[in-house]
Amino acid sequence: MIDIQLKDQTLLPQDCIDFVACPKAGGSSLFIGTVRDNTKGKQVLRLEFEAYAPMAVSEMKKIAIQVKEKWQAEKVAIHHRTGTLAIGDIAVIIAVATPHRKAAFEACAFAIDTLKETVPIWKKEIFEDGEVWVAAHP
Amino acid sequence: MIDIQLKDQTLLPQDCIDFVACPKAGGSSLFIGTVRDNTKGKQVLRLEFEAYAPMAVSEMKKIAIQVKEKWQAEKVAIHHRTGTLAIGDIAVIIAVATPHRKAAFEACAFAIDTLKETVPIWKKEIFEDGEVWVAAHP
Amino acid sequence: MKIQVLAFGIAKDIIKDRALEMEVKDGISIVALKAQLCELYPDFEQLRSLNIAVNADYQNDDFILSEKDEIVILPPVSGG
Amino acid sequence: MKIQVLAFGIAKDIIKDRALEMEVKDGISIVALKAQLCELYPDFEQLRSLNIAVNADYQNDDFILSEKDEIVILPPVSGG
Repeated sequence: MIDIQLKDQTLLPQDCIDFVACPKAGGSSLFIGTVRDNTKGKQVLRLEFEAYAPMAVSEMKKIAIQVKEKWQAEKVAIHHRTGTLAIGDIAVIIAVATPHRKAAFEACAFAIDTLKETVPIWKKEIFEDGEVWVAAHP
Repeated sequence: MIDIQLKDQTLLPQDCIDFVACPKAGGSSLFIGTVRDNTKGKQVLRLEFEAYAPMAVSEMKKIAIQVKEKWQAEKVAIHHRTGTLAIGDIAVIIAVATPHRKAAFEACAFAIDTLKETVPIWKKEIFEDGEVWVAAHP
Repeated sequence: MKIQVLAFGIAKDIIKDRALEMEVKDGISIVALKAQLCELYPDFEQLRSLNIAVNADYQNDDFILSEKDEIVILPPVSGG
Repeated sequence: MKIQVLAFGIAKDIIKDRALEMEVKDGISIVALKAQLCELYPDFEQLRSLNIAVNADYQNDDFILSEKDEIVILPPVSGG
């Protein structure tokens, strides 16, 4: 089972934990990505996330399906935030439940790595003195 | 900062998430170990966890300190349950926040692997037809 | 043919709009569309990568576009 | 000397108690204590491993015990 969410409201880790909870799974691994207060030492004021929503949801679904197949994951939840985020806010949560724990870590790491490469979501960092679309330029 | 807990009440992932939340950390990794409904296909009714408490706490502290040093973790929480657990109950939670996500996964995996090797806690699986101290015999 | 191209992230800043109407030759490929975009807006050449999504899916450079496709400029993604 | 040895997990089942009073020779090492325990309770030899903690810490086989130490039999752990 898969739970994909893309929304402009606070993400709740407990929702993902409850979704992946499963008597067949001995372990679940979570990744929680939060807004850091700095980039290369420069103070970040806030972030703005923008998504090409239908494709973002479909790419997140593809990741969840791959995770289920490659690591025999029982359940996978991927929640991603859009809109304006303050320092410390949660931008993304990935939760994976597998029968054995090694697979849970591998699957969760694969999911966040792949999400950052393929899912059409863009973030802009807002500094005191300007703003930058992250990773846009080499 | 380190938060070690050994207790006979329900473990709450949100407590660990709140503890490790940190504006300096861009990512946190959690591991949640739950009671599986079977061992090698045999139905488990419940588990009983027993700890040599002072040493269990000090060994968990050692792991948290290693994690902080090896992976520059900002914060580490390790909570472990004792007493009688039903299927699906949480036995252990490990949460690690690091500036970069790769370190968070590695640190969290190291912590749970080491915990299972060094922390003096023992679990007994209760089946329909008997009980077994897990991993006691070769 | 006339196509509508949607833009997100920095692509929106480059074309200074959320969408762009373009006159392109019939049966244009993605690689040719990208070349035409870079000619109109040289800032696209400065990006780390430039992809075109068709109907909410990645497509290769040799993919042939038609008028009814939903065409989206994808600058380098940075979610998570 | 007389020592008190605490037991957890399967060790508790083997000695059929939470603690055991033992008469051992003065300055006994951990390895010698383990041998004495295995002689008293051969079931200890069947375990995957057998460790002795002293004052809530792991110690090596050659560690010398004294009467005031808190000595604990640690069968193979299985937390998590």
